[in-house]
Amino acid sequence: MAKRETPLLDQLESGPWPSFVSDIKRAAEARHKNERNVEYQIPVDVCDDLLGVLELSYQDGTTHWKHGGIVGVFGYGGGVIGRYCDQPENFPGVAHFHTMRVNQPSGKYYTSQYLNDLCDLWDFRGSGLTNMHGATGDIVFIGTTTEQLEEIFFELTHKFDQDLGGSGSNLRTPATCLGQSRCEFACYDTQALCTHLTHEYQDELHRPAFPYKFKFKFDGCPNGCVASIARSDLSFIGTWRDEIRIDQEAVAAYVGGEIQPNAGAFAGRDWGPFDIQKEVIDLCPSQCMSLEDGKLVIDNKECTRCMHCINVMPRALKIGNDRGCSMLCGAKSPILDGAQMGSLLVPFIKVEDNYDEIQEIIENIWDWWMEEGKNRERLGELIKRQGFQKLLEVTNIKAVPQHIQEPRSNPYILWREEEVEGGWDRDINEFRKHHAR
Amino acid sequence: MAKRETPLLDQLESGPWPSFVSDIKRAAEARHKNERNVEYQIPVDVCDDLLGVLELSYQDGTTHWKHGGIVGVFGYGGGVIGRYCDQPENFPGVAHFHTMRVNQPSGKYYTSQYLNDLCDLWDFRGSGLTNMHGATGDIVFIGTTTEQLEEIFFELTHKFDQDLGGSGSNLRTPATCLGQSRCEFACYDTQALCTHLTHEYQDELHRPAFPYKFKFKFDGCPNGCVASIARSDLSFIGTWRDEIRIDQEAVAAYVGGEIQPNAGAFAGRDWGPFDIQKEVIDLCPSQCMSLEDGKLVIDNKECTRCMHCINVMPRALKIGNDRGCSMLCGAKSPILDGAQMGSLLVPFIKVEDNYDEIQEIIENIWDWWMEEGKNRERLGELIKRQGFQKLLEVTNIKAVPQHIQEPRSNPYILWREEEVEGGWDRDINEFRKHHAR
Amino acid sequence: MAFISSGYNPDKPMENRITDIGPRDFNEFLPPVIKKNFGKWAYHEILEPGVLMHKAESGDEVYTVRCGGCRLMSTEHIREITEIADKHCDGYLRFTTRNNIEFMVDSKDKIEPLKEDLLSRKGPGGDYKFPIGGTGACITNIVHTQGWIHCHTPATDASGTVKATMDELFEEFTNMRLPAILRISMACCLNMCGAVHCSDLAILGIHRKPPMIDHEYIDNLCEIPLAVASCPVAAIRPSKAEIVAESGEKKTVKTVAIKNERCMFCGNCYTMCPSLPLADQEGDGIALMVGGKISNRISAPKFSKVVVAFIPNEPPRWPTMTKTIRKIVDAYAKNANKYERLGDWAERIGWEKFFEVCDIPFTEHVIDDFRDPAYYTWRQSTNFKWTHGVEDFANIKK
Amino acid sequence: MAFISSGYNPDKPMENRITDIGPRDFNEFLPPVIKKNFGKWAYHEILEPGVLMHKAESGDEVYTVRCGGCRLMSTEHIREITEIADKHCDGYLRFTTRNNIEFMVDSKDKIEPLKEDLLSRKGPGGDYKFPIGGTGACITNIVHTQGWIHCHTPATDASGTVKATMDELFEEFTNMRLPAILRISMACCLNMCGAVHCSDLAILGIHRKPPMIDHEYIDNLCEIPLAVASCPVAAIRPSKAEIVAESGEKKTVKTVAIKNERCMFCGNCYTMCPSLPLADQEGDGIALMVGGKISNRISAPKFSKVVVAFIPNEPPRWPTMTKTIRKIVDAYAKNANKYERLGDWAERIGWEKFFEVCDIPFTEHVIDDFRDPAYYTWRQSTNFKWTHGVEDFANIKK
Ligand code: SRM
Ligand code: SRM
Ligand code: SRM
Ligand code: SRM
Ligand code: SF4
Ligand code: SF4
Ligand code: SF4
Ligand code: SF4
Ligand code: SF4
Ligand code: SF4
Ligand code: SF4
Ligand code: SF4
Repeated sequence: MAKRETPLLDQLESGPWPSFVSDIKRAAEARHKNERNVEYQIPVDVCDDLLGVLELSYQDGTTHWKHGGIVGVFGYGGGVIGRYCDQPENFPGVAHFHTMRVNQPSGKYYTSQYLNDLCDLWDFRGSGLTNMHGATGDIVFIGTTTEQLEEIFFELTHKFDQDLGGSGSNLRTPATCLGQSRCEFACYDTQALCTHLTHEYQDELHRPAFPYKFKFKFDGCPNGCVASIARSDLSFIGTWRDEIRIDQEAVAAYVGGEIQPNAGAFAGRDWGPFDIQKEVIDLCPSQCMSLEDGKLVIDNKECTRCMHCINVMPRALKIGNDRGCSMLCGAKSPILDGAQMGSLLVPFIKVEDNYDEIQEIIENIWDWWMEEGKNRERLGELIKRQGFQKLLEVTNIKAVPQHIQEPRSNPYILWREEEVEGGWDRDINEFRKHHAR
Repeated sequence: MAKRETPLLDQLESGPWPSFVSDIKRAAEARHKNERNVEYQIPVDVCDDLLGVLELSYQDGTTHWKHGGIVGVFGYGGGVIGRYCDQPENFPGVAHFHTMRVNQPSGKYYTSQYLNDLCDLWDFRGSGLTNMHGATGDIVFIGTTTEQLEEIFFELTHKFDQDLGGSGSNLRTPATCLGQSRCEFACYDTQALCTHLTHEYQDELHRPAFPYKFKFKFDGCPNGCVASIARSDLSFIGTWRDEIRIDQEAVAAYVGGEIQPNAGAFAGRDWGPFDIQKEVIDLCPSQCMSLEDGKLVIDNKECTRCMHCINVMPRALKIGNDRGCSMLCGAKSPILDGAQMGSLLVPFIKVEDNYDEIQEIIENIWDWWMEEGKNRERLGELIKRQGFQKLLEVTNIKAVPQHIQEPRSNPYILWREEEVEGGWDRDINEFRKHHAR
Repeated sequence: MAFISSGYNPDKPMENRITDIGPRDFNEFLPPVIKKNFGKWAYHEILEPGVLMHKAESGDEVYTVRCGGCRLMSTEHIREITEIADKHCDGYLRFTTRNNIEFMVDSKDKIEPLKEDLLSRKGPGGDYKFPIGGTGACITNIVHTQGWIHCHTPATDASGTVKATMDELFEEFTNMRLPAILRISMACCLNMCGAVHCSDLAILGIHRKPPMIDHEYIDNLCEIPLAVASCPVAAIRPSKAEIVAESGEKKTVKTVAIKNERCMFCGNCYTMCPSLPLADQEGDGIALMVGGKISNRISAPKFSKVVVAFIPNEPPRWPTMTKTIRKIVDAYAKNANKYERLGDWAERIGWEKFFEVCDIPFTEHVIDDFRDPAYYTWRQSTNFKWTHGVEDFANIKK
Repeated sequence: MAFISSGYNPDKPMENRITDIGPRDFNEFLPPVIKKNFGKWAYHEILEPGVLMHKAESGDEVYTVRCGGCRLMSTEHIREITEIADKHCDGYLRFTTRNNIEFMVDSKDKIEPLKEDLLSRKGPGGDYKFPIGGTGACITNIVHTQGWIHCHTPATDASGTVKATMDELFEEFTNMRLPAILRISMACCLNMCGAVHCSDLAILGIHRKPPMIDHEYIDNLCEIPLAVASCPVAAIRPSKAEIVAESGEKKTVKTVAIKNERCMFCGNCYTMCPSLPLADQEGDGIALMVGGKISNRISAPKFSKVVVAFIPNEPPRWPTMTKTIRKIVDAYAKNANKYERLGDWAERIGWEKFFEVCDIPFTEHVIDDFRDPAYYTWRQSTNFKWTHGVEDFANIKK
């Protein structure tokens, strides 16, 4: 029997989509039953009280969580979000209800064993509720008490060989699409780069020394399956610089209807027979494709590598062989000055085993941001405030037209003195000899 | 013989394009010859000295004109731009060199008689140099002395039945495309509306009461031959709300090659035979045209009246019958905050003999701008500063989706208290009863 | 409940301490077929909604069955997942970037038993614990945030709005019949942890009442200069107030004053200072944004746009919200071209038509008035379409 | 030269005064065939470059011959125009919105004699006084401004740069062989009286040195607070300076100080205050902007963009400038589609290709860094084309 009535929440148990309410109820029940004989380190009715406080929010339309306060583990400035209930007397089980961010493995593959072990730990020392995963990418353990934080950290590091993720003004847990592990479009090993940089920058991840948060995300190709261009201060998106590989026989098979377009992604509706002209050639944004004598021709120097044709005909068209990634920077949510997507900084860079060049760019950016960024100023905002030119300066990159979508339409150019013949120092009296007042 | 050597300017006498240098030299000579026996009221060598000062600028790469100072005619706050040379001793003929703006007739048609008379006046009392026309649209008399200003004004009003145009912080001389006088695309009588409003607002034109300049321009159709959308604080652009009229026989004649596309505007190059699909249907920005059984069909409710198809086939396609204009506001040059084009305020308004509705909009805008506009703040800047919503409020116009190109991508909505249930006044202590600190 | 130590000694925190070891190496967790063919995939096929086949250059195949995940999940649920993985997938599984669960098998015949097992698992209210779908031209899982489950700034709930929406759109999860993928995201406040700023359809919690000021406590709980500096529109200034304290005592305190008519309800001050709460039952609710995208396919990534400025919170099922979403999805499904994302469709037909076709009332609130870039969203052209009534000036006069 | 009064009495300015009568009624000036068919035109044809035929519904025809005007014209030149109008056009004529002259006749046989007459009139240096052209897919006259002829703020000359450019492009004036109209405008300072902000190609005078400060005079000649307020980037602040006056006397004066590194050379301070001159032989020169348009045809109006940030002033013929313009015009003429305006072409091929195809070096100065909207001009996409060298990271390292 449920500890509390939750008539509003109960209405979320019906309907086909998995019900989080049913799941939490089940967890509450399991905790009470305690078939695994766990010596719960936080209140056994934590789930009941969570449902209770949520039901209250459903009634009064407001949250009942207070500001976090500073909790965490010794020596780390992140990985824990403190949380307290604003009605601790009514809901003692969630009076403390901190979350811990556990750094997920790149690509989010798991073994049952590992997950089961994590569950054991979390049942024992926390609410048993999680997010798989948080929006940044972490495994999120939702709800434990202050005293358990160090204990959990100790167990994670000692028994699980596993660290926390980021929060606060530091590097946030990097995340990646599944990349080469299972995708033919991946132009570089996203998981390897993600893992490498995560390890390389453990200090930045755990000890806040930045003006604000900083995120890395890694997409294997321009399809953007981890949304790096929208969600990361520094976004690595795979691309290539040679030619799309064409298998003309497979093209013919698509045209002949032997292979379903777009790997069958549109099979749920009758869109008529596949029309390569209409569906591929006409939709190519750079209009660089044509059919010549039944053969598909791509003018690769006009191609913008948008992926459309490859997505439609993955068996006939393949990404080029000379691969690497583009780097974009500054994406962020709208607070404070409006949202930003990442802006292209590096059109192409090789992603070899040695990531030195990439790290140099990262560190140059950080040096600048740490020097000039105001408190709570994201990289994107700093770029806006000091200008894209400044970003180029600190990263030692030349201006190239790929940096822009279009040139400036205002003529307000900030010339530097050294660029102007004769400099800026002039003598007004000399001038007045030729130009009376 | 020229009064001065102008070796640099002389190099602008060659080349096929009309040479302003040759013209000024000729004028200088004519003044000296004085075949018409004019009793010149300003120095006879004004043109020589102008060439001299210009040659000096060509040598030293800087202007030799000083700030204007306040000159003008009694009771008017505009129409004259004061100008003095910064080397009056060397160039006494242009020591004073003020311009007068003479309000051109709508559409810039003239009789020889009228122009000749103006020439007589200007030879007599000024430099004989003009701009036909200034960028705003005026006849510009370039170069006279302060004493001549009232004399010229007196003669203009008494003998020419002709007034000055605008300058300073007032309504500027309105201008129009030639409209119905010679163009089949004109959706309303631009010249009549221009003339009417110019007369109606003589006071605003001559007596600065505005925060800054204000311009009207009138385009008969979206082709925009007087560039109103870029150059006027309030722009009137003809349009229609019914259907494009189609003459299918003429369509067939275009398709058959009997009539040249676009009235022959592309005749200087071999573009191949006219291809209605490629040149019209495929280029229609709203993709609302098709050929059905050889007949051209337009889905008029999707048409954006961009004029392309009509421009290409003026004998086959004609503007609709139910005509009027759109009104856009806020266009301006980049000083101070970047350039603006006019933003659509009124999608459609009839332009009948009675212009009351249009004037109401104009006056509502002026009232607001005069109340709220800062010194030297153009209407466009005020709209930016106070928001498009404010413009709608003062003009009593409802928000319609035509006002925008796209909805806002930020969620920073300025709700007003009266829109929010329960208002904004809340009791923190009441709140704290349910939400502990 | 007795405290059981992990071994951590609070008096000697550095003793035995392990730090900065980072995440586990992903290679440990890759299923054998994935590991073997890493970086050597040839192509893929979607066999049916929710079922993918990836073919390796070696000829190997891996079959993936994708299931809706509700992200906020208990260890009970995770254990059920691992149980399934153990049973069908040699103990391997993964989660997607949109919180779905992927079960992978290495031969075709393993698919049917797996699917059957998955679909047989239902909750007490009849929900599928593991609905299969989310591939191809569909609506996949909703990326979302904490809401009333855990956060202090939400203007609505996350899990509840998501459940209500996915119930409404369930058929689109299990089918692939849309013109293109349609990605929905949810964020419970303007911080947008759900990164709703670039989704085809976004559910966003918004506040509409300026912060209350807890005069008596603000000077103790917050740094007043930080609170003042936090406001992007400079609506907050330092001030003093005469108050009657809880104790009954009258006193003058250092506090702030807020120019309410300037406030744009962003909540940034509250993030910085707990003495400035915004939340309110009537004030809070939902804005819908549409037309964003992430992929570079055909068109560049773009931002979502606000098309419905406010829908009241109607827990537990937010019917007005789900009905409005349904209208948009249906209009899109019916009218867009194949491969055309929602935002590309709206741009092609023109946003003025979008409002008409989706039958959404246009309000002045969706006109941008935030900073300089607002200007670029107004219409600087005479190129627009007529929509009902607009061609008559009398109709658009207030 | 004796002063001859118009009748105006300076002692009694209101005597006999006529004001506010506005312009003359345009109806007085319409040629009869125009007046008769006003508002009843059926269609038009361009018979050859510079020659238009407008057909009225009545069947009447009016033939227009368009001639290049150099706008800055003397009464001598105007009298020559009226003489021509008297001879061929019953004393009627008009000017276009781009300062060309139009001679209209009401029957076809009057065209040839008119044309012959026009083309026979040449200046001493061999220039055509009345070149015929400016219609259809051509480069018509350049809208421009005062320059060194009359204004106090120019950074270059107007008439000279225009003459040099039109000489270079003369063939494009007398032909109709471009992909679409190509409109060139010229403005001699950032005030942009030539409204170059939306032209296919724009010549813009720019300063590159911050204002000098005339400390000794500024407090007398200007209102210091106005000067301070005039600066859009707040580079100017009130200050004091110790100076040695022209008289030799040392004194402390009220003046302003300018943060040079903030200055963007807009010249607005100088417009407000003559004691802050910017002009400089080496500092001043020309920027080229391209890709703007006005008409709503196919695409919406758009702004011109800076593609060449600086070309030095090279009077009298500005060869670097004209050569660069020629490169752009040629590349456009060769590559664009029929009906495609320059800006639409650049957008279609991508601005990165524009720089390559036109062989214009890309510099950081054309990257926008002015206020918030700058962001929207950067590239938020991976969709771009390779141009020479860019695919190699080593090449783009400074
Ligand atoms: C847990 C998580 C939401 C979730 O349910 O998944 C989350 C939760 C919070 N975010 Fe977030 N953010 C989370 C991913 C994001 C993302 C998405 C992403 O990283 O891809 C964004 C948008 C991308 C970005 O970084 O801009 C995001 C943008 C914000 C912002 C706005 C930042 C900005 O510059 O505009 C804030 C405000 C702040 O930092 O004060 C914020 C703040 C917060 C805080 C800490 C609330 C606060 O104001 O202090 C939230 C704590 C909630 C709680 O009680 O647990 N969160 N936050 C996500 C982290 C889980 C994880 O580690 O995996
Ligand atoms: C004469 C003319 C240029 C020409 O050669 O044709 C002209 C000349 C001047 N303009 Fe202009 N403007 C002229 C049309 C324009 C236009 C074009 C138009 O009206 O279509 C514009 C751009 C459209 C606009 O209004 O924004 C224009 C935008 C400016 C500006 C910038 C205004 C802004 O809001 O950005 C200024 C600066 C100012 O007002 O202080 C300005 C200022 C000036 C001043 C008065 C210089 C000054 O700073 O005081 C110039 C006097 C020059 C002189 O010595 O004669 N002029 N000015 C044009 C008027 C002739 C006429 O009446 O027909
Ligand atoms: C599993 C996952 C990556 C991961 O690391 O977890 C993934 C996997 C694939 N994506 Fe994705 N995408 C995944 C999130 C995304 C996202 C991110 C997001 O939505 O937050 C995007 C960007 C969405 C956007 O633009 O707003 C994304 C945009 C694409 C596209 C571009 C689609 C388009 O029309 O714009 C493709 C190409 C396609 O579908 O043909 C693609 C293609 C693919 C392919 C076909 C790649 C491959 O060869 O295997 C994979 C199966 C597609 C399918 O499900 O139909 N993937 N894909 C993610 C599954 C999410 C889910 O559970 O539903
Ligand atoms: C005479 C004039 C109006 C006037 O009141 O003086 C005029 C007259 C005509 N214009 Fe224009 N336009 C005139 C300035 C303009 C301008 C304004 C400007 O350039 O400052 C524009 C906007 C330019 C822009 O978009 O930047 C303009 C954009 C058009 C267009 C749209 C062309 C396009 O491809 O975008 C058309 C339609 C066409 O050419 O087919 C058009 C069409 C016409 C037609 C065919 C209208 C007609 O049926 O008579 C006229 C003859 C066109 C020709 O010359 O080929 N007119 N036309 C102006 C001649 C200027 C000149 O001396 O060269
Ligand atoms: S981003 Fe590209 S490489 Fe990565 S999973 Fe998506 S399609 Fe594959
Ligand atoms: S990747 Fe995109 S741009 Fe390149 S050829 Fe294919 S469809 Fe065209
Ligand atoms: S704007 Fe339209 S109506 Fe006016 S002249 Fe040009 S084409 Fe004709
Ligand atoms: S006017 Fe423009 S939008 Fe309308 S049918 Fe013609 S080409 Fe299409
Ligand atoms: S979106 Fe806002 S309310 Fe929701 S989790 Fe993020 S910070 Fe909290
Ligand atoms: S909610 Fe935002 S806008 Fe309102 S006072 Fe707080 S910080 Fe300022
Ligand atoms: S553009 Fe500048 S310099 Fe040229 S006339 Fe106008 S104000 Fe004077
Ligand atoms: S030129 Fe412009 S930016 Fe420079 S000081 Fe003067 S007003 Fe300021």
